[in-house]
Formats: sequence, C-alpha cells, structure tokens
Amino acid sequence: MTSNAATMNGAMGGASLWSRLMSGQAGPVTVVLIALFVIWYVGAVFMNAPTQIDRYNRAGETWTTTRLIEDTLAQERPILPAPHQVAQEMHKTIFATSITSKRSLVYHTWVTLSSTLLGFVIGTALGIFLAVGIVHVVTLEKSLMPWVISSQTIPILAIAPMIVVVLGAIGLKGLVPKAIISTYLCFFPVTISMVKGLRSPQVIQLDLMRTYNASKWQTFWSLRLPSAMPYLFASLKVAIAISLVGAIVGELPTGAQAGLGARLLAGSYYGQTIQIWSALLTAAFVAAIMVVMVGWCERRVLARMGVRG
Amino acid sequence: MTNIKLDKFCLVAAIAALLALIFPLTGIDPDSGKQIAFVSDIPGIAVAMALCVITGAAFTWLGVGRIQYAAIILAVAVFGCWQAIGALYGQAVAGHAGTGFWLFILSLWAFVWRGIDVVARYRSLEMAKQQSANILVPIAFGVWLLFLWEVIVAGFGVPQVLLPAPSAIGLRFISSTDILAADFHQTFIKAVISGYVIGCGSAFIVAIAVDRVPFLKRGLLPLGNMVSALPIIGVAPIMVMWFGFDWQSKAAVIVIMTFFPMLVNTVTGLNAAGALEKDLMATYASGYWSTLFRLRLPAAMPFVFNALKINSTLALIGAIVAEFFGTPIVGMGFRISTEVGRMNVDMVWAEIALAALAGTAFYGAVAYVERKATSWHPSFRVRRH
Amino acid sequence: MPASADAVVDIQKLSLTFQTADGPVYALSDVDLTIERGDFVSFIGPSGCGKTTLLRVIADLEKATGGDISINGVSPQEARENRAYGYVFQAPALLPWRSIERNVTLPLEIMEIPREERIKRGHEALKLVELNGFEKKFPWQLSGGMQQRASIARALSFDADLLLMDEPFGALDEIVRDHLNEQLLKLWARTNKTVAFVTHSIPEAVYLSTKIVVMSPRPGRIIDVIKTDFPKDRGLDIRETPEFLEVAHRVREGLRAGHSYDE
Amino acid sequence: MPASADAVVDIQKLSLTFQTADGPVYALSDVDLTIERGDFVSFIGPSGCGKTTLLRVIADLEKATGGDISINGVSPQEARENRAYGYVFQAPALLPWRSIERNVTLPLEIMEIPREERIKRGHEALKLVELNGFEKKFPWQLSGGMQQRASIARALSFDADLLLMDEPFGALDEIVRDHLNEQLLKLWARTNKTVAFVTHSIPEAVYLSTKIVVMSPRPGRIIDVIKTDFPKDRGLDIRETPEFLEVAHRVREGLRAGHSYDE
Amino acid sequence: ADEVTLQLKWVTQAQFAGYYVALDKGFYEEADLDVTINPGGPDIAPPQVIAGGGADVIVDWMPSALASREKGVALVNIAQPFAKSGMMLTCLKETGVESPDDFPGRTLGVWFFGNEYPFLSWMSKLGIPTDGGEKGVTVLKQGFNVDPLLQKQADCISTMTYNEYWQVIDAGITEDQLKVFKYEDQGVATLEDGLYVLEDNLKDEAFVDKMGRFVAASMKGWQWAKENPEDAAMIVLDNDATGAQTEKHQIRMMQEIAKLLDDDGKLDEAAYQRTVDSLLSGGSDPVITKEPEGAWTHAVTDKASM
Ligand SMILES: Nc1ncnc2c1ncn2[C@@H]1O[C@H](COP(=O)(O)OP(=O)(O)OP(=O)(O)O)[C@@H](O)[C@H]1O
Ligand SMILES: Nc1ncnc2c1ncn2[C@@H]1O[C@H](COP(=O)(O)OP(=O)(O)OP(=O)(O)O)[C@@H](O)[C@H]1O
Ligand SMILES: Cc1ncc(C[n+]2csc(CCO)c2C)c(N)n1
Ligand SMILES: [Mg+2]
Ligand SMILES: [Mg+2]
Repeated sequence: MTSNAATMNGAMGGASLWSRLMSGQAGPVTVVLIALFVIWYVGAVFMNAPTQIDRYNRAGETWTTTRLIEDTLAQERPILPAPHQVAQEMHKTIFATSITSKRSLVYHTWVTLSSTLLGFVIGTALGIFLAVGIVHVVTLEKSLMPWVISSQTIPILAIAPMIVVVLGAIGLKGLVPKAIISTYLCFFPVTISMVKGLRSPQVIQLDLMRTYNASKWQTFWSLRLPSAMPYLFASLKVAIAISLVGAIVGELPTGAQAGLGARLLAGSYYGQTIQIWSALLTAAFVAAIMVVMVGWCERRVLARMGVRG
Repeated sequence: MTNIKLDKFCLVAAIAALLALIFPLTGIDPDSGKQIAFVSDIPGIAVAMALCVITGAAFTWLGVGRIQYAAIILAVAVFGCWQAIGALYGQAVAGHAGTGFWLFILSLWAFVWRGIDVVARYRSLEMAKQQSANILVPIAFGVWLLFLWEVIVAGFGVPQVLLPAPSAIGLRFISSTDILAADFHQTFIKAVISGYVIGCGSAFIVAIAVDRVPFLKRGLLPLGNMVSALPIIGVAPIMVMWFGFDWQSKAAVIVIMTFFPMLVNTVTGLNAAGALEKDLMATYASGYWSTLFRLRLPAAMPFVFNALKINSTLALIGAIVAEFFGTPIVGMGFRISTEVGRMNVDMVWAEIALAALAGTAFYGAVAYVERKATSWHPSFRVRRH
Repeated sequence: MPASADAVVDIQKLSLTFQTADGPVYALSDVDLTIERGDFVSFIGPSGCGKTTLLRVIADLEKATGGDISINGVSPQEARENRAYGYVFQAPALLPWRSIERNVTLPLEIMEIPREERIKRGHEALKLVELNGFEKKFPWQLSGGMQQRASIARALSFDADLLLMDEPFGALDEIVRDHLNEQLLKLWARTNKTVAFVTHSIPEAVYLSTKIVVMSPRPGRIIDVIKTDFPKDRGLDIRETPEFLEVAHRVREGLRAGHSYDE
Repeated sequence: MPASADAVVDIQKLSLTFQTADGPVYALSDVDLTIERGDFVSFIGPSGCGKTTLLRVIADLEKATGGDISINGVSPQEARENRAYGYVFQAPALLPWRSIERNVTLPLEIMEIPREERIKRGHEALKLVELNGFEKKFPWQLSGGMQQRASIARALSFDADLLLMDEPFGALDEIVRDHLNEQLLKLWARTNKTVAFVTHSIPEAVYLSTKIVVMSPRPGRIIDVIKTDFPKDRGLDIRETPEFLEVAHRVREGLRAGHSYDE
Repeated sequence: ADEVTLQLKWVTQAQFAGYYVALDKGFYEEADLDVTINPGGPDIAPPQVIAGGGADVIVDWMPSALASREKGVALVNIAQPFAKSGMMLTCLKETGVESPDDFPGRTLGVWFFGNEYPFLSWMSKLGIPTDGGEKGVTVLKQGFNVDPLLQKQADCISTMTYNEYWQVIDAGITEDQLKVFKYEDQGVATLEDGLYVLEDNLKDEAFVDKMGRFVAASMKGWQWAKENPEDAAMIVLDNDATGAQTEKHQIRMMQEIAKLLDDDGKLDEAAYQRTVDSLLSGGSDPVITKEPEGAWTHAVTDKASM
C-alpha cells in the first residue's frame, strides 16, 4: 500500500518534463504530426519515382538513389508533391502575392468563404426553422421528417453544375447558387440536432412550465431553446465544415470563376498537383479555423448560460 | 358565445375553388390572342372545382375531426388532382396555366394538408392500424410534392432540359432499366459496398487499437476530428490519379470519407460505458478483452450505428462525385454528368431518383439492423406503461 | 357540487385509466377526498399506487377519465390558469442555465411581473428556505439538498395558497430531511397554506400531517384516512412519543395490508 | 500485521486524499477498523463523509494514499483478483442488453464457469431474491426495486464470503425495503457471510447490524462504533422495542454531532 | 448599348482569345454592344444555359449543338470562326499503336459531356465497337488532364492540338515518342467552336442585327489575335479569374488556334454537310437520327460582312 501511495505521489509531483508533455494533448499530436510528415515524404519518393525513372530512361541518363530522391521531391508535376513544395507554393500564393491579385490564395479563399458563410447562415436559419416546425406541428413531424432524411441521399454535389445553370436561368448568379448548394447540405445536421435539442427538455421540466400555465412561446424561449443550445452548437460545427464543401463543389462547374474550388479544378485541369494540394490544405485550414471559431462561440454562450466546465 | 370553430383549411379550400371557377383557367395564346380554354370547356375540371366548393363548405362547418371525413376530403383531392393533370395534358393547358388553375391547385393543397393532418394525429391502440397511418402520412406528402412538381413544370411550361416533369422521369426510369442496372452495379455494388465495408471496418479496428494505446488516442483523435471537417471531396481527383479509373478509386474516396466519422464515433462509444459498469467489471477482476466484449463494445453500439448511418449517405454521394473526375463509361456519376451534356435531363433525374432510392434503402437497412441489434437502447424501447 | 365552502380540493368518485399498447392501466379508481383550507395532507402508499397521478390530476397535468374534481370550486384547468397552486416535483427540476435567483423567479417572469417586484419576491422566497446569499450561484454549484430547497422556494415565490409536493425530500439524507421537515412545518403554521404532500416515509408522514391518506395499488384506491391532532408547532421530539408510534403503527399496518411484495 | 486470524477486513490508519483541480479533497483520514468473520457492519454518516470511498478502498476500486489495509490477510488487489467479495452498487448497474438471467450470471461467465453450472447458480440466486420467473426479461421491463434485487442476486451468484453493499435499498419504498431487509438478514444468518453495508437510514442500520460505524465528514473519520446484540433471527418488530430506540437515539446523536445543515 | 451575354464552352483560355480581345480592345463597344462573357467549365452545358435564358449566344461544337437541336433546344449556327478541327487522339509510341487498325483491344481516353460525338462517329466509321470486348476498344471517361497517358492508364487519349497535346510535351515526353491521329487527317473532322443562338430569337430583326454586329466585332477580335498572338494571350490571362493559366502555355495555344481560324466566320456549307453526314453515319446508334433542317443561317454573317 505504501509503495502504491509513493507512486501516486510521484506521478503527481516529480514527473519528468517528457512524461508530462506526452500525457497532455499537444505532445502526442506533435509526434503523430511528425510521423505523418515522415510518411508523406517517403510516400512522395515512392509515388513519384516511377515517372522520374521513366524520364531518366527516356533521356538516357544514369542515376543514383540520392539523385532520384532529390529529383522526386522537386518535380514540377509530381503525383504526390512533397510537403515543402506545398509549403513553398502556399507561402508564395498567400503571403508573397498581393491579396487583390487573382493569383493570391487569400483572394480565392475569400471568394469561397463568402459563399460558405452565406450558405451557412441561410442553412442554419432554415434548419432551425424546420426543426421548430417539426417539434411543434405533428403533421410536419410525420410528413416532413422522412423526406428530410431522404433529401440527403440526393447527390446534390453531382448535380451542382445543373443547379448552377438552372438557378442562373431564374436570375441567380455568382455567390447565391454556391450558397444555395451549401444551404442544402448544411440545413440537414442543424435540423436533426435541433429537433433532438428542442425535444431534450425532460417531461418534468415541461410539466413545470405547464403548472405556470406558460404559453408555447414562453416555453420555447425559457425552456426549449436554452436546452437545445448544446445540440445546436454540435451541429453548427458539422454544418460549417459541410457548408465549405458545398461552396467548393459549387465552384467546380463554374470553371474559370474564382474560389478555392476553381483553384482545385484549374490545378487538376493542368495536372498541377502542387496547386491542388495547396488549395486543399488551405481549405482544410479554413475549415479547422471555422470549426474552432464555432467552438469558441459555443464556450462563450454556454459559459454565459452557466454551464460548468 | 357559441362554440362553433370554423375549419380554416376547408374554408381556404372552398374559397379558392370558388374563385377558381370565376377566374380564367388559362392565359392568352400569344399567337391568336385568344383565351386558350375556359373552365366551361372542360367538364371534368368544372365538376372537380364544384365538388371542392361543396366539400370545402360542408367541412368548414362540420370540422374534419374524424378519420372518415379525412378520407372523404382526400378522395375529393385525388379526384381534383386527376382532373388537373387531365386538363394540363388533355386540354392543352400545359404551358399556359392561368390564375384559375393555380387557385384550384391551392384549393387542393389545403384539402391535402388538412387530410394528412388528420391522419397524422390519428391514434390507435391497434399496432397495424397505427403503423399504416404512420406510413401513409409521409407517402401521401411525397406524392403530393411530386404532383406539385408535375403541375408546376407543366403549368409554367418549364423547358425539359432545365427540369423535367416527374412523369417524364418515371417513363425514362422504366424504359432504361438495363442502363440503370449496369450503372447501379458499377457504382453501388462495386464501389460503394467495398468502400463502405473497408472504410468502416478498418476504422473500427483502428479505433480499438487507438483505444488500447492512450498515446494514439490523445495524438490521433484531435487530428481525426480535424480531418472529418475537411472537404474530403477535394481528394477525389487525387484518388483517381493514384488508383486509376475504375471503381477502386471511388472506393478509395469512400474509404477516406467514411473512415474518420467511424473512428471518432467508435472511440467515443468505447468510452461510453459508465464508470459504475466499469467498476462492476473490475470487481470481477475481468480482463481487457473480456471487458471489451462484454461491456464496452455493446455500450459502443449506438455510437457505431450512428456512424454507419451517417456513412451510408456519405458513401453513395462520394462515389458519384468521384466519378466526375474520370471513370469507365458506366456508373451513376458518369451517367449523370454525361447525360447533362447530351441534354437528356430526364435520364439524369432517373439516375438521381435511383441514387435517392438506393441511399434511402441503404440508410433504412442500416437503421433496421440497428433496431435489431440495439433493441435494448432506451430510444427504441416501447413504453412499459 | 362543492362539499363545503372551505374545501380547497374536492374529489368525488375520481378514476383514471391510462390506455397503453399492452392494454389499460387502472391508475386511480373511485377516489373520494376533500382537502380543507389549512390542511396538511400526506399521501402514502406503495410504489405505483397512484400518488403522483392523483397529485397530477389536481394540478391538471393529467385528465381524470371519470368522476368529479374541483379546486377552489372551479375545474383544475381553470385553477391552473389562475395559477392557484405551487408544485414541487420529486426532483428539483431546476433549469441548469439559470442562476438560483432566476430559477426561483421563473414563474414570476412567466406571469409577467415587473423585474423589481420579481427580485424582491425571489429574495423573500430564498430567505424562507435559508438560501439567501446563493442568488448568483448556478444549480450545479449547490448540493442536492440545497437544490431541492431552491425548488421549494420557486414554488413559494408566487405565494399560491395551495402547495402540491411530490416526495420533495425523497433524495435527501435523514438529517437534512429532518431539518427541512421542521422548516416546512414552520412555514405552514405561519402562512396557513394548504399542503398536499406525497411521501414514502411513515415517520415523515406522521410528523407533518393533519391528515394521512393511505393508498393501495391496482387500481389506486384510498384505503385509510388517518387524522392526527398534534399541535401545529410540534417539535421533532414528538417522534418518540407513544401517540406518534401508535399512529405510525396504524399507517404501517394499513400499508402492509395493501402491499404485494413482487411489486 | 493482521490483527486477528479471523479478521476479514483489517484497516489501520487509512487515509485517502483526492487530488482535484481545486486542490486536495481529504475523503478519509486515519480510519482504523476491523471487520470480523460473520460481522454485519453498517456504515452511516452524512452525505459526502466517505462511506462509499471506504467501501471502494476495500474493493480495490480506489487506492488508499496512506495507512494499511488487508483483506483476508492479503492486499485488496489480490483479494479482488481472487474474487473474494461481491459488491452491490447503489444503483442496479445492470447491463441493458443482457436478460436478467445473463446479467446475474455475468460474473460466472467471466470466471469461465461452465454454462450449465452457471445457469443453475443463476437460478438459485434469483430464487433467493424472489425473482424466479423473470429470467428472460430485460432490465427495463422490471421495476426499480426488482432491478435492485437482480443486482443483489448477481452479487450473490458467485457466493463470495464477503458482501460489500453500498446503499442497496436507497431507492426503494419503505415496505419493500423492510421486506428485503428481512431477506438479507435471513441470508446472512444462514450462510454466515460477512457484510459491509452502507445506509442513510438509522432504523435500517440498527435493525440489520452487529456493529454500526458512524462517520463524520471533512475529512471522513469514524466517530463512533456501536455494537448491538439483538439475536441473529430478529424480526421487524424489534424496531418498536426500547433497546432499539435507544441504539437509534445514540446513532442519531452521533450523526447530528458531525453534521452541518448547509451540507 | 445592346446587351449580349456570351456563354463559352470551356474555361478562359486562348481558345476564346478573339472574344476577349474584342471586349478588351473596345471592338464591341464600337459596335454599340455591351458584352458579358461567361466562361464555361466541365459540366456546364452551353445549350442548357441558353435554353434557360442564361445567355444570348453560345460557343459550342456542332455535334453537340445538332444533338441538342434534336432534343428540343432549337440551336442555329450563326457563325463559324473555326474552320478546322483541332481534335486528335494521342498515343504513346511505346504501346505499339501505329494506325487505327491497332485500336481494338486498347484503352482510349475520351471526353464526354457532348464532346464524345466526333469520337463515336469515327469509331462507328471504322466499325470498332466501343463497349470493351475483344474486338472493341475500352473507353475511359477522361478527366480534365493528361494523367491517364502519363500514368499509362490509357494507350491513347484525346487531345486538342492547342492544349492537351502541349501538356503532354510539358510533362517531358518528346514529340517523336508520340503517335497522333488528327481528326482532320482521318477525314472525320467535325466543326468546332461555332456561335449558336435560339431559332425563335432569329425571327426578331433587331436581334439578327445585334448578332450581326456581334459577329463582326468578334471576327475583328480574332483577326487582331491572329496578328498579335503574344498580346492576345496576355489579354486572356488578364481575364482569367483563377489565376492558374501560364503565359507560355497561352501564347503557344494562341499560335495553334491561329492555324484553325477562318477569315470571315461564314459557315462553309460543305464542311457543314461533312459534319452532318459523319454524325448521321453512326451505325446502330447515330448521334443524330435525321438530316437537320434550318440548323444554320448565313443571315447574320451576311449582315456582318456588310
Ligand atoms: N403516462 C402513463 N401511462 C401509463 N401508465 C402510467 C402513466 N403514468 C403512470 N402510470 C402508471 O400508473 C400507476 C400509478 O403511477 P404513479 O406514478 O402515480 O405511482 P406513485 O404512487 O407515484 O409511485 P411512486 O411511489 O413510485 O412514485 C403506475 O402503475 C404507473 O405505472
Ligand atoms: N473521484 C473523486 N474525486 C474527487 N473527490 C471525490 C471523488 N470521489 C469522492 N470524492 C469526494 O470525497 C468525499 C467522500 O465521498 P463519498 O462518495 O465516499 O461520500 P459518501 O459518504 O458515500 O456520500 P453519499 O452518502 O452522498 O453517497 C466527498 O466529499 C466527495 O466529494
Ligand atoms: C471534362 C472535359 N471535357 C472536355 C475537355 C476537353 N476540352 C478542352 S478544351 C475543349 C474545347 C472546347 O471548345 C475541350 C472539349 C476536357 N479537358 N475535360
Ligand atoms: Mg410518484
Ligand atoms: Mg455514497
């Protein structure tokens, strides 16, 4: 027993810096990230080697392994670009280019972001609206709910081009069609979670409101909505990420117009993998930042609501 | 104070139908400058409108409290819908529908809504009756939406290449079953099933490995959460580049799309067993695997199924979008993007319908298995009282 | 129909049947009961005998399927709409996102009473349950017993004449429970409210009540109504007197008669 | 170190401190206690005084931070690995996906006892708590009281000599509780098991025990150990005897001394 | 000024230099036109756009335009700036493809989305089935780039003389390692990049007049682009919103495009007939089923040349 107590104290007090680093989150994440980079580099060498060897053969050159490795990591159109190539490209297009230029990733990010946010706002509003209807109107619950689920099995992403054209036909151009695709994708998680959230008050709490003879609206504002907050935020994190996907896919067919999706496509069109990867990684960062920002709002709101933690 | 409550929906239906009899049924033919058709020209629709006025007025006073009454107004609505379609296609109203026609549709809408409303509120202690009512409601609603779509497309004369009518899509669906079957086989049977199984299966195994190694759990999970926020669709061109044109690259996209939702959910699920239950197993000196199989995996099942359901819709969409970036000349995504270019938009919608059917069936199948496998879960429990 | 002018609750031949998928559940049958102004009535009986259901019918949270019931001479629904009663549930049912003060003033907010007035009355109610000083705390920062006291303060805040309490002290330990029993008795003695109180504890029922209603299950019936005549300002020590033990014994016998062990 | 050959639990100067974000919580401090074979020991004390923690230390679900403890002469961990005790938690903790029978035989399954033997012993345990006939039901199809009984059957199924029970009857109504108290006493008298039993109810503690341990909080200490000498086959009626009331009074006084009302 | 919306068939590149030059150099403005150019992209179908009212005039390939006409989108060719086809099939020599006789059993990359018609008519002329099989060719829906060839997923891929071909070269493959089959040389060329409008609109005299001015200004733009390929390429680059195009590639593209251009943009009836015949001859599954009527008009180009 005493030895037991000793180890416990040891763990609490005099732990080495290393073990303390590794017991948090930052340490392991860093290690895993480094491992990923190593795998990435090795992968880049292996995936790019065949074309590189082909090229040597065609040119009739002789080559050594070191030279092969060097060259595979410096190809102009590699199958898998090396991390530093992507980093260089991102540096060039994000920091070294004026943000008003069409070659600036910041500019394209902004284009995509604006339709993402528009779609996100409309989608969230629509999602909440539907959820409120579904929770309060039996007929809507029974008739609409199955179709809300089925609606998501429609491959909207594949028919995005057609949607863009059809919306163009009724005069909606530019930002709006992309935002509508985002809306279509992101209302779903919001509706589903909000229905759950608005239904989350316990029977006893609903009964309590009834003993006060509270109206539907009063019950909604003082009970249902606050109870639904955690659910709302959980779904907003999904919704904002999915909204970005919608905006990017909505940009694919509009081809030469601006945006991260257009960058992806243009990169793909000219086989410029480095450009694809830097657009992709930028999109990933944007998604992560937006999710973190929703999380931040969540903490603020929940803290104001007195939720512990 | 008399306690008569007017039924608002029936009132709307009656008034709209009455106005429909008065307002012009159609617009004016631009060439001849004449009215295309009058209500009086088409006895069927005139009868239907009159019927709507009568039933609407009657039930405004009576109320639609009973399921039998709902059956009556739904029957009137069905008759009206049938006449409306007849007028559109049989009497050249298509493309020129006027105020009268749309008022008639509004009247039908009020009827249908009220009818569905009553069926939705229907409560019976007999399981069979209650279940048929529960199924009838969404189906009736869906059929009404299709009708509305048909009428709007035909009534406004929307060009076929922009949005075909459901009837055209249906005909195309029936006449192209062989192509649809081949596409379904390529996309769903080959790509979706294999991608889904590999993606969910490997994520499940990795989740257990991650769970065993706390270091990985702390290091991999935050990244996993980030990756599931990625626009995964963006990797589709890369996968085509790596895995070639055939279904393998689509399966790869699906594996990537489904992997992280499954991983994150399973790991969460494995931690879902309560502290009390874990202590219970400790009092039996139960080992890791014993506890895993007897406690933690069963407790994780609701989370696992949650991921399986999410993934069932993601998978099909992923495959279809991936086909956008290069495929052999068969597959649902291939057909969709090719037939748009060929102006065969009805075929495109037939594929979309197929995708929606397949996706819903897939989701339904997973939900069914879930219900069987986790029937113990509170959310499926029939109330004991 | 009201039996006496002073009857706060008047129940006659009341019955309630729940329709369920497995067939009907007869929760209450043929219940006759009058609660007079100033009464402290305890309901005691085995689990599932219908105590909660009866309280819920009085509160218009459940509709009777037969018989008559009137509260202050009107129907339960009207009574509820008049905010005639305060209800304390078995669990505290505090809203976790509201501070204690805002929880206690919630009913006042819904009744659209002005802010200042609300705060004043909230303070008074909190003082009654000795929770002053905790206004700004959130429910999770309080112990279970304090939470339950807050929920009692909430029911007291709008000063209804009738208090309906469903096992309010069920989850507390014996010492805290004793203390709250004393407080409740004092409040009742001072304000002359009418209280309907559900409990599982025989000593608690005997200690608090002017009238003990013993119920039996399947279907819920009243099998005994025991009047006590301890002074209004009784102390906890009466629990060791022979009169107390006698009443307790009678209650226990009544209960045992109506009980079946397999629940 | 073991004090007597017959000591099942031997605790000396035991203390336990939880390290939390807000600083250390001293849950137990300087606890000395010996439980002999055949003892029925009740632990009583205000909420948060460390009763559960003490039981969990004995069961090796928590590690002491100071002092010594041995179970049957070996460390708690060894005792746990020898499956030396059965533990009944305050909540039933039945696995919802297993039928009652498979819940009760779960420990036997883990101990890799053959199927037939398992089923036989499961039946016996269920009979002891009068749940025969409910083998194929699932937990949610049983009432709270029946679930709690099933969890007792589970602890009995593998026939350990030491039973650790943490407020097993806390959630039950008085009558059912009385009945289960009787059954437990009978079982104990018949099998000569050793029982450590946590409760909030003074009458329950007095009625069941050979030894009552009264605890006080902050940090959890033992403030009184009261021996009783009622016969092993005592009936429920002893609760109205003066000796009983006297012991109950002593317990109550002890409790009150260590209690603070604001919890 | 009269407003005109032009829908391109593909992304902004030198393939459409004439229109961008006309816009940039003010030729449209001189003709009292206010022109908006909408770039296309994969899966944007110009006929669908014009049917939906999203454009007044579109750039499309004739096979696709005629097929759409049969589907009820009444497109009419009003001008044909491109006289020759730039389409070809490009194969790696090392795979051993020497002539069309070697195609059976091979995997060929083809663009779809209405761009597959010339290929399909060629194959049906050769009598090669396109459904996989022993004697047929395996067809791949080629994506946006030339990877299938570089990665040897296909033996041959579709390329344009002015675009994809050079991407193959840029990838490090030399011209003598390639075997190309130009549709022009194989006698299966179809007309590309014509200007099409809806038949109904042509009933309106004012519209015909507007299109006349539009075509005239556009041809002026093309003429300028032909003469100043470098500058034209720079104008294209300025108009590219993705910022992904490179100068080198666009200049080269402009030079290749110049070789395909017609002088006055007037549709050559013989070339039209050749295209129609080729599309009609598709064996069991021809691209169009009957001789189109009224699918072209000289009314606009006549106005333009006045
Ligand atoms: N909504 C309901 N539907 C069906 N049966 C119900 C419903 N509510 C309660 N019952 C049943 O009615 C009976 C009485 O329940 P009630 O809750 O009033 O008991 P109780 O006396 O309050 O019990 P406890 O002491 O356990 O709280 C029980 O058998 C219960 O199962
Ligand atoms: N894991 C833990 N971390 C920190 N503090 C704890 C932990 N478990 C218990 N405590 C604290 O230790 C003290 C003793 O807790 P314990 O659960 O043993 O009380 P108890 O006597 O069983 O009370 P109750 O009657 O309410 O069950 C309490 O103050 C409690 O808050
Ligand atoms: C999906 C897709 N479709 C077509 C082309 C080919 N393409 C490049 S330029 C051009 C000319 C248009 O006038 C065409 C057809 C492609 N690369 N990708
Ligand atoms: Mg109750
Ligand atoms: Mg405890």
